[in-house]
Amino acid sequence: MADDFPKTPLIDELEKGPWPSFVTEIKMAAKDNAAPKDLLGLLEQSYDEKICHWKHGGIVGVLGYGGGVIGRYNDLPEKYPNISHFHTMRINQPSGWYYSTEALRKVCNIWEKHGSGLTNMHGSTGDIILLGCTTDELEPTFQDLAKEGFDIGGSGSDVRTPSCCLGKSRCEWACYDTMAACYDFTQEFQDEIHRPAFPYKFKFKFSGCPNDCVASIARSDMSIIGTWRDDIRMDKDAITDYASNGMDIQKDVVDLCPGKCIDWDGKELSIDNSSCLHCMHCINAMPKALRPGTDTGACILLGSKAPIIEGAFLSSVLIPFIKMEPPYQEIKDLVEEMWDLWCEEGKNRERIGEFIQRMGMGNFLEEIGVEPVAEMVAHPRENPYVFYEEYYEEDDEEEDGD
Amino acid sequence: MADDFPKTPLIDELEKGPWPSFVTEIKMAAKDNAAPKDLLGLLEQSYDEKICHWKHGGIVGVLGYGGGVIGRYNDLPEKYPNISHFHTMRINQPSGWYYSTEALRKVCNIWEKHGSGLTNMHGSTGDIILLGCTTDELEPTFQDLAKEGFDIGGSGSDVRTPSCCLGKSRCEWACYDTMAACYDFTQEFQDEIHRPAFPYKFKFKFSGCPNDCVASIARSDMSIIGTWRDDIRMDKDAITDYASNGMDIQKDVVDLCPGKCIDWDGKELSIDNSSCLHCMHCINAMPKALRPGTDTGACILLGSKAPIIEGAFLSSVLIPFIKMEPPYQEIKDLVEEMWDLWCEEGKNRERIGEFIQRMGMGNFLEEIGVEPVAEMVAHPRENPYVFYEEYYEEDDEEEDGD
Amino acid sequence: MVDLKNRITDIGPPHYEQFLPPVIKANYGKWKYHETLKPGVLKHVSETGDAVITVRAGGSRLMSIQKIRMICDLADKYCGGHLRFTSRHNIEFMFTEEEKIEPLIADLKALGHPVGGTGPGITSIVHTQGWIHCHSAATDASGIVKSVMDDVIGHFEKADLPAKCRIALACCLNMCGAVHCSDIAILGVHRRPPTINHDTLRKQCEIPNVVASCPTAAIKPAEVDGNPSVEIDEDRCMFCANCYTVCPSLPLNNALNDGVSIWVGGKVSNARHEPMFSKLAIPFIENNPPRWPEVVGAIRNIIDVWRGDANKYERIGEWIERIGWPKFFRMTGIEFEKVHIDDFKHAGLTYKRSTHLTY
Amino acid sequence: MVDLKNRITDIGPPHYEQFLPPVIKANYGKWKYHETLKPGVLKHVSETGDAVITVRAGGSRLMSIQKIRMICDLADKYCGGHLRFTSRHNIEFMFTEEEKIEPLIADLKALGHPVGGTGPGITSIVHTQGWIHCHSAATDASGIVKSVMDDVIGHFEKADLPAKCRIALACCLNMCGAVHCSDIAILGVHRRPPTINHDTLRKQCEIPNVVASCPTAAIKPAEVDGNPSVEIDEDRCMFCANCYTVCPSLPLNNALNDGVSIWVGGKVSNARHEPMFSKLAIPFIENNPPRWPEVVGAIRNIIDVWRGDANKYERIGEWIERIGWPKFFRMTGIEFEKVHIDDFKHAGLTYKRSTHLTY
Ligand code: SRM
Ligand code: SRM
Ligand code: SRM
Ligand code: SRM
Ligand code: SF4
Ligand code: SF4
Ligand code: SF4
Ligand code: SF4
Ligand code: SF4
Ligand code: SF4
Ligand code: SF4
Ligand code: SF4
Repeated sequence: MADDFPKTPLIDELEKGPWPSFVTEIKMAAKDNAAPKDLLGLLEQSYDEKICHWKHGGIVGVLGYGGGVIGRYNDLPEKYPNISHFHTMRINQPSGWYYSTEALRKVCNIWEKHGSGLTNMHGSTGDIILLGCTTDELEPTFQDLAKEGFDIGGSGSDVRTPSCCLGKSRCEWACYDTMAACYDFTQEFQDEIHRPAFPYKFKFKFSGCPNDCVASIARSDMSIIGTWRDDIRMDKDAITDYASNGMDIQKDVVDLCPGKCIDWDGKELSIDNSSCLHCMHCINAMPKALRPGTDTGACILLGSKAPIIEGAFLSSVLIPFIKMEPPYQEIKDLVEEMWDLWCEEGKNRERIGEFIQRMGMGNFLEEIGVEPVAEMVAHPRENPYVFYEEYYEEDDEEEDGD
Repeated sequence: MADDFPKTPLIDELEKGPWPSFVTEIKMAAKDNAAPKDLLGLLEQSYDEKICHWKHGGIVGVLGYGGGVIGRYNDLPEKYPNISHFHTMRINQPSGWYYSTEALRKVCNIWEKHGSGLTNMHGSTGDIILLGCTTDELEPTFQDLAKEGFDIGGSGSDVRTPSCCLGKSRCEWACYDTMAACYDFTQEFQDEIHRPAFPYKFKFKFSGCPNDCVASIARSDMSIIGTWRDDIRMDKDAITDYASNGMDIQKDVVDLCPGKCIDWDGKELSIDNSSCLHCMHCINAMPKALRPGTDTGACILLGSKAPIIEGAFLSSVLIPFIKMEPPYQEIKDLVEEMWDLWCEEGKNRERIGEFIQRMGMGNFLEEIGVEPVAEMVAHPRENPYVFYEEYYEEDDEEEDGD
Repeated sequence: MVDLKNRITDIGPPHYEQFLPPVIKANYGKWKYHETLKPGVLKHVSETGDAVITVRAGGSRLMSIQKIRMICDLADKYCGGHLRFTSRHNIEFMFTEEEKIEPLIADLKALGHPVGGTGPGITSIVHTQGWIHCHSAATDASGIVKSVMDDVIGHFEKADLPAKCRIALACCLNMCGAVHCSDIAILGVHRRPPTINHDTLRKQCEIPNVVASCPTAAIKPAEVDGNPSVEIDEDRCMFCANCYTVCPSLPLNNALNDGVSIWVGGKVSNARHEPMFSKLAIPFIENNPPRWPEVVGAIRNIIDVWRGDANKYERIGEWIERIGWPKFFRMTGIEFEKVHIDDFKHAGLTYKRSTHLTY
Repeated sequence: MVDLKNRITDIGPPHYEQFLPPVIKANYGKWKYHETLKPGVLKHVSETGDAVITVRAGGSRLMSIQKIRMICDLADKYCGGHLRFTSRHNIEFMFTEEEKIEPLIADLKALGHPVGGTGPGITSIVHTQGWIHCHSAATDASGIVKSVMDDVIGHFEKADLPAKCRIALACCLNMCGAVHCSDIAILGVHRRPPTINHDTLRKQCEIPNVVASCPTAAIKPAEVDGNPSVEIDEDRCMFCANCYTVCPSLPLNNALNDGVSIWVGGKVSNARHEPMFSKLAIPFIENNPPRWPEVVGAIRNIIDVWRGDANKYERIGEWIERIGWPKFFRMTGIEFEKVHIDDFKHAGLTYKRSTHLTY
């Protein structure tokens, strides 16, 4: 069967070299399946012509859900009929991307039966991406997966599939249980994940500490990043060990501390914890000697996104510190509050970060009932253009206004 | 005569305390002159009512000039007739604010004859401010001053009175002759100073080194700031002296160097001059040991201003380094080039900094014929929104466009 | 056909607990410290005294079910049937016995999967669909990623750089993934305004939405051959494709003008420096499939210059912040051009507002 | 009346050379180093071996010709008839004989002029006209300056602070002077939208210019009592007074609502940190003439807290950058409010985009 593969001299070049080859993967799948075979041909043509051959999706999906499927058609359906429909399904990954081989094999079997046999493990939001499905097979694939306990993730103007770092499962620095929180929020917002009703997408990402191993501060509308507010735990002997093993503590730790709050006299390390910026660097550098404190929780930030349209944003601080205890009610209430406001006053295709910037963070806070604190800003305003809402009238000497 | 001063219990409070009192000054002038006496009354009334009693100026001035006089009328002319006109004249100070007592006494005499006898030594742009003149006396004051070699400075949409730090006259760090350059530019642009023809004001300020003792980077449309590009001069013995006199060179110099390019091993100081940011700090801290290099010149920056309207700006780099030799032709040519463009395309009341920001610095540079260099930016663009002006067409395979 | 009654919906993902390896489950929340046994091999030690070994292997992200099954075979053989993927799409094998390390690595090598990606090196490239699956791709994703990784795999396997170097690729300005905050980013860019398919536009697209979608107000409603359509002021277009996202009749894809740009200096972690955006380094490199040698070479150059000059722990953005952008351009030999100067909304804030310069 | 023929114009300022003290002229460009003999007294030494002593005295800037003459008397007595003023309006006396220092200082004291203003201390306040001479002043300038200087004069005379502390005052948002880049800035603010004098407006002002002047588009043309005038959407007004600058019929001055705001952390020099803007510390303090005790107290508090906590050479902005704004507010006891959060054009760039926080 391998013999009737299309001639693909260009992409064959990508089977060479030491890094695992996606072309080899497609060829592996193409042995048993006509869709990947057509994909090889189409890709070769793209490589030759330097242009892609996919068209806008249109709305396809599974019953009752508005998201989770990305429709895709090629623009040469006669030439590549087996991928004339070639939709992707986003399958909500388990927290931390842990699998049993049993579960994973079941997914493979289902995808062998219904789809192209190609996947992304994983998409950059975190889903299992089942790559290439005809319209007819969407619903059957979904239900077969559902029977094995899997559900579809987000796409379109809904809550996108939340993701998290592995947190307490294998990391000594996790300041809260990211995997539990991610699972809990995902379950809580099932309806919002599956039925788009927002002005635009909304992403949650959960990182256990400021190292932010799921890039939440850059890629999620709500970033929940673990941190602590007591003192860094210290093992003095382990520090001595690092020093005697040749670590240049002054240069590699002290000089790089952004809080400028570590002192090292050649023997003892001391940290002025009141000035610590919780950046993690000293801990990262000396994992056997230093650890975050024990009064742990999370810092909640809002609004990061890619550049379209207002330019890229990083998330910015909403709550400097909060304890992370199930059922996380305070956070969920706040989320609902924000969504209500955003749904009411947000423009179409306006991410919450853009919305906050447009209405002004001060007004936003007022609407959602959160007190402004200095932790929310890099610095106070530099311009004197303050919109005071009230003023005194001559006659009444009382605050008045509009 | 002192007895018929108005009762001023409020402002009399400002005669108390150790700092020299402007109220005392006004009273001093009021002994011989009715205008300051009225000013006392008016000021007392302002202090009582917490509001000012001056009205918009209207256009007053001297013959043939469009600027240099700020018209001012009070809103209670019956009550304070001697200051019903109370214009200020801006007299162009000499470079570096040096005077002979002879010249200064002449100014006083003229001002005694024609005006209120009150001055600001100096205004914040740098002029001698003659505070309080009637409309009639403007021209006579001007001509009397002119006979003594003084001229009027700028106001309105013209070149404002340039100013400079004292530079080479008394400062060992001056990297070019600020007083000479300031004088030269002032003479060169006499017409532009006296006859407003720009979209808005344009200020020059000349500082001899990056300490910027005339605040040029914050308060001038063109900031000419001295700097050097060879090595910092070093006197090793003087460094040893500082150290033995108890200076903590590591803490006070090395740790504060923004280029992180100084090393101090307790005995020898070494500077990696290729990483020096020319901030002046090490030199400031050890003036007997360190000095700027000898290949000196200036960095030219554009666009600073107070907040109205686009928010405050600091000037930004236009020419990272240029030798400062009279007649400074290259700079003057560039200035004319910029003015032409700004006059043609600038909006009314749009400072050049705002203009550059509106049209884009890249376009601005293109128009004035300056090559873009990396020194002009804090960092390259973060957003991918590039306006390419040309593209290839299918048929011709040639760059095309609009 | 659909069994409406027994349909299962809104169950969410499977609970993670059932998938945890026993040692992970037993020591959940009890980990004390970790060490790196060698690149790609971590050892986490628990308060309980337990330890877990992790072997991290690179993959191609686009995987066939056939390959997934082979990987499952290895996880069955070494890890009691458990495995995980990382947030950057690497595959992690966990077990408690140190003696399994080398055999597993050998098996992975045999399967074509390198081990590495930890510590101060290069890990897998976060990337997107490209010509494999997206309609607005200005370049391919997987092909460039493969070509770059073939070249930098040494830094994946050896972790021999000053600090972590995170590379990302996105095939269009939507920047699915990590491009806007990566040490090195590869970004597909269009450079020709949309062509207007007037015939389909009036059927497929809502004209007011199309007009509203353009951030630079380049699109205006217009009548074309008596039918409602739009016209585009090409001078105002900066090729963001937002109009194309809302209207398929305005494609920007164009073989002659599409290509790739290179960005540097972003980071995500809060370690030391606050998170930073990537900044434009190379505005445009033509698409040169199948192996994009110019892109590969450009990245190699940036890595080599950085590696030669940076201090330990200094990520690319931190290094450039120390040496200054002028030096970055001088040292890498990249030409500074007009397009490097920001001219979007906050442009003025990117101008150099001091005399802190090197000469 | 005007003698048109013999009129002198466009001569520019007198050439500075004629005003230079002989030692300055002789050593122009030859200075080698300087030292501070005591606060307010500098000694500059030349390559030629010459030296010049400078005594710096504070003044009130608003000076009578009577006072100027007295100062000239001192310059005649000690400095051979030469003197200068500084860029911050202090008066400088220069001579070569060290033994003149104390007598001059004594004479200056007798005249009411303190000596100081050099080194790590407070120098004269750059300020503006206020109720003395401007139409848009929301507060007085000279009165507050006098009150503050009376309070901080110790730091003028003793130079006993961690670093230079530059104070500036402007009486309205035009910010004539240095307010936008000062360690501590006092800014007069209006807080009530302009009142419209419809009668005069149509005569004095060009309505399109007025409408165009408003940065927030709060002003619209309107017909009032059958005459053309404007109306103002008060919700959109942020009291910048730009409309008043172009049209006298729109005064903002209002005794009940005008007052003062305090800004901190700006700097101009490139020394160590790049130049920085001042940031809002205290949004509003009511005008309380004649001595504005609340303003004086607020500034005293900021100086004391800074002085107690900063390292040597750390200007206020540098100190705050090290400790973070949250700590600044905590330590000074100033309340952080909604209005501290920027909501102008680049507001988003002032939000805290990291977890670098202290608790
Ligand atoms: C599949 C995936 C890329 C991948 O190969 O991994 C992807 C693919 C698409 N993204 Fe994305 N995005 C994917 C993660 C992201 C991320 C990264 C993240 O979530 O961490 C971002 C940047 C972060 C963010 O949210 O801003 C991202 C920012 C965008 C944007 C930018 C607009 C914006 O919100 O700022 C668009 C445009 C849009 O929404 O119209 C977009 C739109 C798209 C569309 C749906 C294109 C479209 O307009 O129809 C792509 C479908 C490709 C296809 O045919 O399969 N995608 N997209 C990622 C989702 C997989 C998954 O579910 O795991
Ligand atoms: C006298 C002086 C303040 C002082 O007491 O020292 C002053 C006084 C006035 N300034 Fe100023 N400015 C003075 C230096 C400045 C400076 C400081 C500087 O030049 O270094 C600035 C900030 C820097 C800058 O240029 O941005 C400054 C920024 C403004 C602005 C802000 C607009 C802008 O260009 O951004 C205005 C508004 C305007 O131009 O309409 C303004 C307008 C005014 C007017 C003319 C008010 C008006 O709109 O009619 C004031 C007249 C007051 C009066 O009645 O005497 N004045 N003005 C200063 C000039 C004295 C001199 O010539 O030496
Ligand atoms: C497995 C993973 C989390 C997960 O749930 O999947 C993970 C795991 C660890 N990270 Fe991470 N990080 C992981 C993605 C990230 C990301 C996200 C990303 O790259 O998209 C970041 C932010 C990157 C950025 O700043 O752009 C990240 C920034 C860090 C840092 C901060 C590095 C820095 O100096 O900036 C550390 C600390 C360190 O390495 O010293 C860290 C440290 C660690 C430690 C040592 C934590 C621990 O104690 O176990 C883990 C293994 C170290 C290693 O790989 O060198 N992890 N780590 C992710 C592995 C990705 C991969 O396959 O390569
Ligand atoms: C006389 C004057 C220049 C003039 O032409 O009038 C001047 C003169 C000197 N300045 Fe200055 N500066 C003068 C205004 C300024 C200004 C402008 C301003 O304040 O408006 C600045 C920028 C202020 C800012 O950054 O906001 C200024 C920032 C400096 C610095 C940098 C200080 C810093 O650490 O940021 C130095 C270096 C130092 O003091 O170590 C300096 C150093 C000096 C030296 C030591 C230079 C020298 O070698 O002679 C001079 C005397 C020292 C002193 O006063 O302590 N001068 N200096 C100005 C005196 C003003 C006054 O009466 O107080
Ligand atoms: S974000 Fe922190 S807690 Fe989570 S895996 Fe990374 S280092 Fe560990
Ligand atoms: S966590 Fe960061 S800021 Fe805190 S002490 Fe360690 S290095 Fe310094
Ligand atoms: S700017 Fe430099 S050269 Fe001029 S007076 Fe200040 S320190 Fe001297
Ligand atoms: S001038 Fe500034 S940057 Fe240069 S060596 Fe001295 S302290 Fe460092
Ligand atoms: S980056 Fe653009 S082209 Fe690539 S997958 Fe995302 S939307 Fe599609
Ligand atoms: S590509 Fe972007 S800028 Fe160009 S027309 Fe479309 S929406 Fe407007
Ligand atoms: S700051 Fe305002 S009120 Fe004060 S002098 Fe300048 S323009 Fe007049
Ligand atoms: S004060 Fe400023 S914001 Fe208010 S109406 Fe006038 S111009 Fe507009």
